[in-house]
Amino acid sequence: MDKQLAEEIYFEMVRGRAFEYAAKEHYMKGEISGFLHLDIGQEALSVAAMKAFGKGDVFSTYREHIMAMVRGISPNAVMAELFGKAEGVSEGKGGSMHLFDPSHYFYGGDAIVGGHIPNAVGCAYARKYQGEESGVMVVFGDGATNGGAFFESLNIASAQKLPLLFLCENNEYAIGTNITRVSPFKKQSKKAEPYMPTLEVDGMDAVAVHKVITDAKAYLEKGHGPIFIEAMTCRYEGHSMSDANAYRSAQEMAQCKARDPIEKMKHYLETVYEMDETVIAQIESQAQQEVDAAVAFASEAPEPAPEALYAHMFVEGGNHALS
Amino acid sequence: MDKQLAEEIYFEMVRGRAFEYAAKEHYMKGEISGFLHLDIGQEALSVAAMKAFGKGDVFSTYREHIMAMVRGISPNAVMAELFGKAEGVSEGKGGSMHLFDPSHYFYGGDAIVGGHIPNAVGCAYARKYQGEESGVMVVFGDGATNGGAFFESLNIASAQKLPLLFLCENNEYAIGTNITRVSPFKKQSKKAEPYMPTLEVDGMDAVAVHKVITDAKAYLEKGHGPIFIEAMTCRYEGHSMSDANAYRSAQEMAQCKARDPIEKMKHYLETVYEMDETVIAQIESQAQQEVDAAVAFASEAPEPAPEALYAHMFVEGGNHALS
Amino acid sequence: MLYREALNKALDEVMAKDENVVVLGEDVGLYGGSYRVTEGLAVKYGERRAIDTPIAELSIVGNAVGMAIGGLRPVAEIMTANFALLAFDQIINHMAKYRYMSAGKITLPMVVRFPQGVSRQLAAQHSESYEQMLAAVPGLRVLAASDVNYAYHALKHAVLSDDPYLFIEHELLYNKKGDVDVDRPLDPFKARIVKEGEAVTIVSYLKMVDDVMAALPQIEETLGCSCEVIDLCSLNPVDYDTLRKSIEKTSRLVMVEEDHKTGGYGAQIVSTIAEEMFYALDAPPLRIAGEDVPVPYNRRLELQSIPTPDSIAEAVIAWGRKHDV
Amino acid sequence: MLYREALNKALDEVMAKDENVVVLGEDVGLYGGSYRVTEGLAVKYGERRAIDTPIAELSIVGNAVGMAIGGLRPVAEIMTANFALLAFDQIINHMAKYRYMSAGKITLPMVVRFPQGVSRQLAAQHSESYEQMLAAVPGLRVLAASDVNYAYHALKHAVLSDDPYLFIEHELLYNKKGDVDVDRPLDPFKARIVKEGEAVTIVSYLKMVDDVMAALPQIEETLGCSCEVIDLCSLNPVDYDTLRKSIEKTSRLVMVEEDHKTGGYGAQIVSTIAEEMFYALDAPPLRIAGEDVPVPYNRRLELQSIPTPDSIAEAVIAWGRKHDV
Ligand SMILES: Cc1ncc(C[n+]2csc(CCOP(=O)(O)OP(=O)(O)O)c2C)c(N)n1
Ligand SMILES: Cc1ncc(C[n+]2csc(CCOP(=O)(O)OP(=O)(O)O)c2C)c(N)n1
Ligand SMILES: [Mg+2]
Ligand SMILES: [Mg+2]
Repeated sequence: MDKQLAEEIYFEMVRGRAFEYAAKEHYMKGEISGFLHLDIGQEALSVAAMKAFGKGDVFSTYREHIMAMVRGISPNAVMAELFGKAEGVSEGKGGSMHLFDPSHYFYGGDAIVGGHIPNAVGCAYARKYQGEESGVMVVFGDGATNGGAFFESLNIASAQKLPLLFLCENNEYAIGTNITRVSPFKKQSKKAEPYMPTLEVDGMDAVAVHKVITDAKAYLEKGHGPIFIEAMTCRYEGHSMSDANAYRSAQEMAQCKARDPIEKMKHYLETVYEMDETVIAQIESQAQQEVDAAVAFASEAPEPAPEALYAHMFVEGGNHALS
Repeated sequence: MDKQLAEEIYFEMVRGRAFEYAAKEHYMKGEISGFLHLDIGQEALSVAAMKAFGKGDVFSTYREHIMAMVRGISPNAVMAELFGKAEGVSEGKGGSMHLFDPSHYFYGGDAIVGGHIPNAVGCAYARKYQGEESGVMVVFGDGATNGGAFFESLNIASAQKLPLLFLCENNEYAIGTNITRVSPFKKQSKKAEPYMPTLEVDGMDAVAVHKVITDAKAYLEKGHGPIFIEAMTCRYEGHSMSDANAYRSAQEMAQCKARDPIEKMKHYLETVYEMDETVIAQIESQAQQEVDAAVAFASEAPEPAPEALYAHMFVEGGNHALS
Repeated sequence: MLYREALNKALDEVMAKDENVVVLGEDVGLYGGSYRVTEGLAVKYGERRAIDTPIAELSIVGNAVGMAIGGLRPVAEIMTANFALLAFDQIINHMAKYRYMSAGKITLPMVVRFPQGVSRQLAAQHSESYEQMLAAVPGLRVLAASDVNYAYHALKHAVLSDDPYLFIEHELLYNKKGDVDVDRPLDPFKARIVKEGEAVTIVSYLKMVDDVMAALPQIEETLGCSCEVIDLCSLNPVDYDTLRKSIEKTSRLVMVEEDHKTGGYGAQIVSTIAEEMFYALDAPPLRIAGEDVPVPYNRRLELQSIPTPDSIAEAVIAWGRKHDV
Repeated sequence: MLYREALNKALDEVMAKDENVVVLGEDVGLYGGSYRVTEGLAVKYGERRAIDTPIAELSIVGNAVGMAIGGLRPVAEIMTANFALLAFDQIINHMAKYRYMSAGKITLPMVVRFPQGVSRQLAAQHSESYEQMLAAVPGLRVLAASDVNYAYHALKHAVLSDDPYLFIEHELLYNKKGDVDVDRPLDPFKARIVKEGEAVTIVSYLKMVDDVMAALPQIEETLGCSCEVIDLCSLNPVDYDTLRKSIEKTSRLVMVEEDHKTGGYGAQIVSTIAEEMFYALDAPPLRIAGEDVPVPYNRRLELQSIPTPDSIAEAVIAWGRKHDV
């Protein structure tokens, strides 16, 4: 990976984590509410996968703040959404779980586990139909791989040879339930094996993630059909702010944090590009500044007007022809 | 297979086919209505699988007349149900697609493709919980293997190591759509491979079916978890009486009928047990007599009383304790 | 033209006009659709535009949502209403909500079509109606075609609109005959006055409109009055203007629907009129609907479980006599 | 005792009594349930009886149906109502119909529990209510617990009954306090008169009962009248006897529910009363319900989208003034 890209990825990871900690802080202050799912620990995945996937369409879950920002949605618009403000990316109507921006090929932000996977399949159909080569990536957790929507999607994507990248973020837990207690496998790629090639990657290693997604994207562009990537990862916090994380031992948490993705990327920059402390400190302070600015922006942004309640129900004059 | 069993199986196959032709005839006369799905061509499967599975619980689909009879529900009660009569096994409320009789461990008769598979999983859980060794068999078509209910069930049955036999009757069609057009595979056992052992059998060969189900049942009883059997078969008629079967060529139909399961079983009896024409004719006439009697019974049976409309909604006095 | 031919013609025309329009569903392609609504489309437009799907209703609707996000105009067919239950998550959590949750950033030009209702002895798992549930979901337009001309125009409208539509058909209407006036597009949200009258407003939709019309001679003759019969056409939004005008004239409301009475769709119409036009009513409103039981297979019981021309006439006449119509 | 503790106690007691009772759902076992309703059950009765399931709602209910067929008494938990949409096929096509379709040969002693409603900024995919849909399905008993004592007794009843029950909870009620009178079982199908009164009958259920009670002082003071407040408790069947008696006394009906107004559950109550007690009503019935929009995330918009004590008081007072209450 070239130096500039490595620096960008590092920046996004650091900014992402700072963003999440800021969200946590303002949730505890009561300025953010609802379900807030932090991506801390999983930054390598969220950042490097988005970077590598380029312009293709991305469908994701409720744990999507960092992905949304890497796709190009400004931290201001994301933080303002968490604050429920009119200048949030979904104008305060969606909140943390529902960030959408088609102009950045980013479609959420879905809070029904697995529910967005069939949507990604349909979009991949559209892209193939249109002869677009960019393809579609759908990101989901290990828990989503037990649901019917996921399985139907493997089958259809394979039967139709759709340009769809399945990216499973396997953090081994669905809220408090370890995946091995409700699935016969620890690695969920087992489930995709009959249908498509599967690859595994260390989800804590941004360089590795970037490489595997780049390769997968090239595979999609060849028109061979879908591909499945499983990234083993680990979340540092509870499932959402309402989860005390009591089901994981201190030892398990320590093992998990020993694989820290930001430390790993920093080490990469230091060893491969001999990046020095000052540059790294600069990146970190720039990231923190942007997050602070986002919080300031969100705090000051206006509440939606009462009329907003009824806006965006239907397209007005949306018929391109009646005859 | 011993002689008596072979004769029984042959008898049930012949009776089954005669029953289905009688149902067809009376459908055309308007005495039977609704959706009528005939099992002609698939008798080896329906008969030998039920015979081999012994007392275990069976969950099936709308194409279940023959299975119901092999399980011990009388042809009279099945035919009367098709006629919608009060003496039908479901008292005229269910019709062809909904034959149930827990006293014969037979639970339908479900008309939602794949919908009964999770029910079978739950029943298998109950049997394991109760320490019952008999296990559960669920029968479904190739078309059902593309739906979420099927996949969720593979995963749960495997994770929980449930005594459940998945029997896929692969007749290559879901109504008018060939399975290879909507699934990446011709053989659907591919889908079960990550989860459990899979076996394939010629579904037109009753002896082979009986053997594989007997072996599978023994496997279940060892407590190893679920097993998947795929039986390649072929239906002779349209999907239901409203399907003209126009999507299969004369050639395809001829190939299909060349594998006739009843001829094959007859040949087995003739060659292995030197059964002669007279015995076979006797079996055939006995079968036809029972079917004729069933039709006579069904024709004469009374219609349900008008009050039946409101019966069987809830269990009356069904609380075994209120304190 | 037959009702199913009118639907087919509508699809054919929009597909010819806009290559973003695709149809998808079980057996809609080579087989031509269980009720022949999509007949010929695969041959004419290819299998990429008349897409045979596996039996996976959740995906049929879920994929349609994704196709719409990707810029197509999908028209999904669910073979029978009962199977749509498998897609309720996609219909309600996704199709109906993405636009609102994204503050209008996502637009879903899509239609989900399905036939419903009691046909002929298809039993409980193939005979239900779900407008009660689906017309209550904010974010969806819900149309119900009882008339051949309406079916043609309304389906075209739905496909060409940028909003998500549910388009409800009835299994017993596919062979209904009627004329289509191709040159006069109509407003799909406007209720249809099937027959004018003075004394009673009878509101209905889908197949029950025909049953009401069949019962009408007996009702009018026996009660010696004239009834106005209204076909709602659009179940969400409802054309309350037309209802209001009619009830102002007649002062009496009868609501007829095929679905189970408890919680049925008609409750909304009756309660809205009771709330908003209480003083205009000269008699209690009457609701005629199906029995609160799953639909039985036996033909007599089946007919007992839903309104028929006879039972409609009987109920309206008894009510009319009691309340001096 | 807290509402969630009362539910937990009910489950604990029936599990102790009958080893056929099992609970199943996402995180109901080791984790103790997202709202702590199943806390401690896995430790006490083992993981075979407090079963952690994968995220597969269709299977959760579908498996429960099969367990009941197999002789168990499953109590399935769906984490939030919105996810129950994934199980609608199993609830409506299977759980509600097997008994009827089999002419009583199959019996399904089972319960599906879920919390629903607008909590605090959970947004459109986590804030809905489905009693409108589910209480309209023939073959299901549908209970809605707003009261701690009722919650305890009704849940026990549902688990011990041989019929299939839906048991609806509200996310904001779990920490509600109340007394449980263990020794006095109650009839779960009987509505609860929360407060007696003379001038207006206010009908509600689930959390709205509390909001009505909060609005009551202002209403009664401003209108100078007393209101009778009824908690329906059972949404199917409905205790129309209790409603009838109350309305005979008050001659006025107000129906309050949290769900979207169009097609909402209250429409059925209002339409039934309009049909059957038209002449007993001295004023048009009033329905107070949520707005017809998906539930937005922003707190102000969220509160704007549902009835609150203030908006209830305002609406009842305006209506009362207009109609001389
Ligand atoms: C259909 C559905 N069921 C249940 C939930 C509640 N829920 C939200 S997130 C979650 C766990 C998901 O785990 P996983 O897919 O592994 O993703 P992770 O949170 O670990 O990233 C559950 C059960 C939901 N949102 N949708
Ligand atoms: C959920 C659902 N979708 C669609 C249907 C309509 N339908 C009935 S049978 C059938 C084909 C099933 O094919 P398969 O599973 O292969 O069984 P076969 O009829 O070949 O035995 C379809 C699509 C249904 N009954 N249920
Ligand atoms: Mg996870
Ligand atoms: Mg088949």
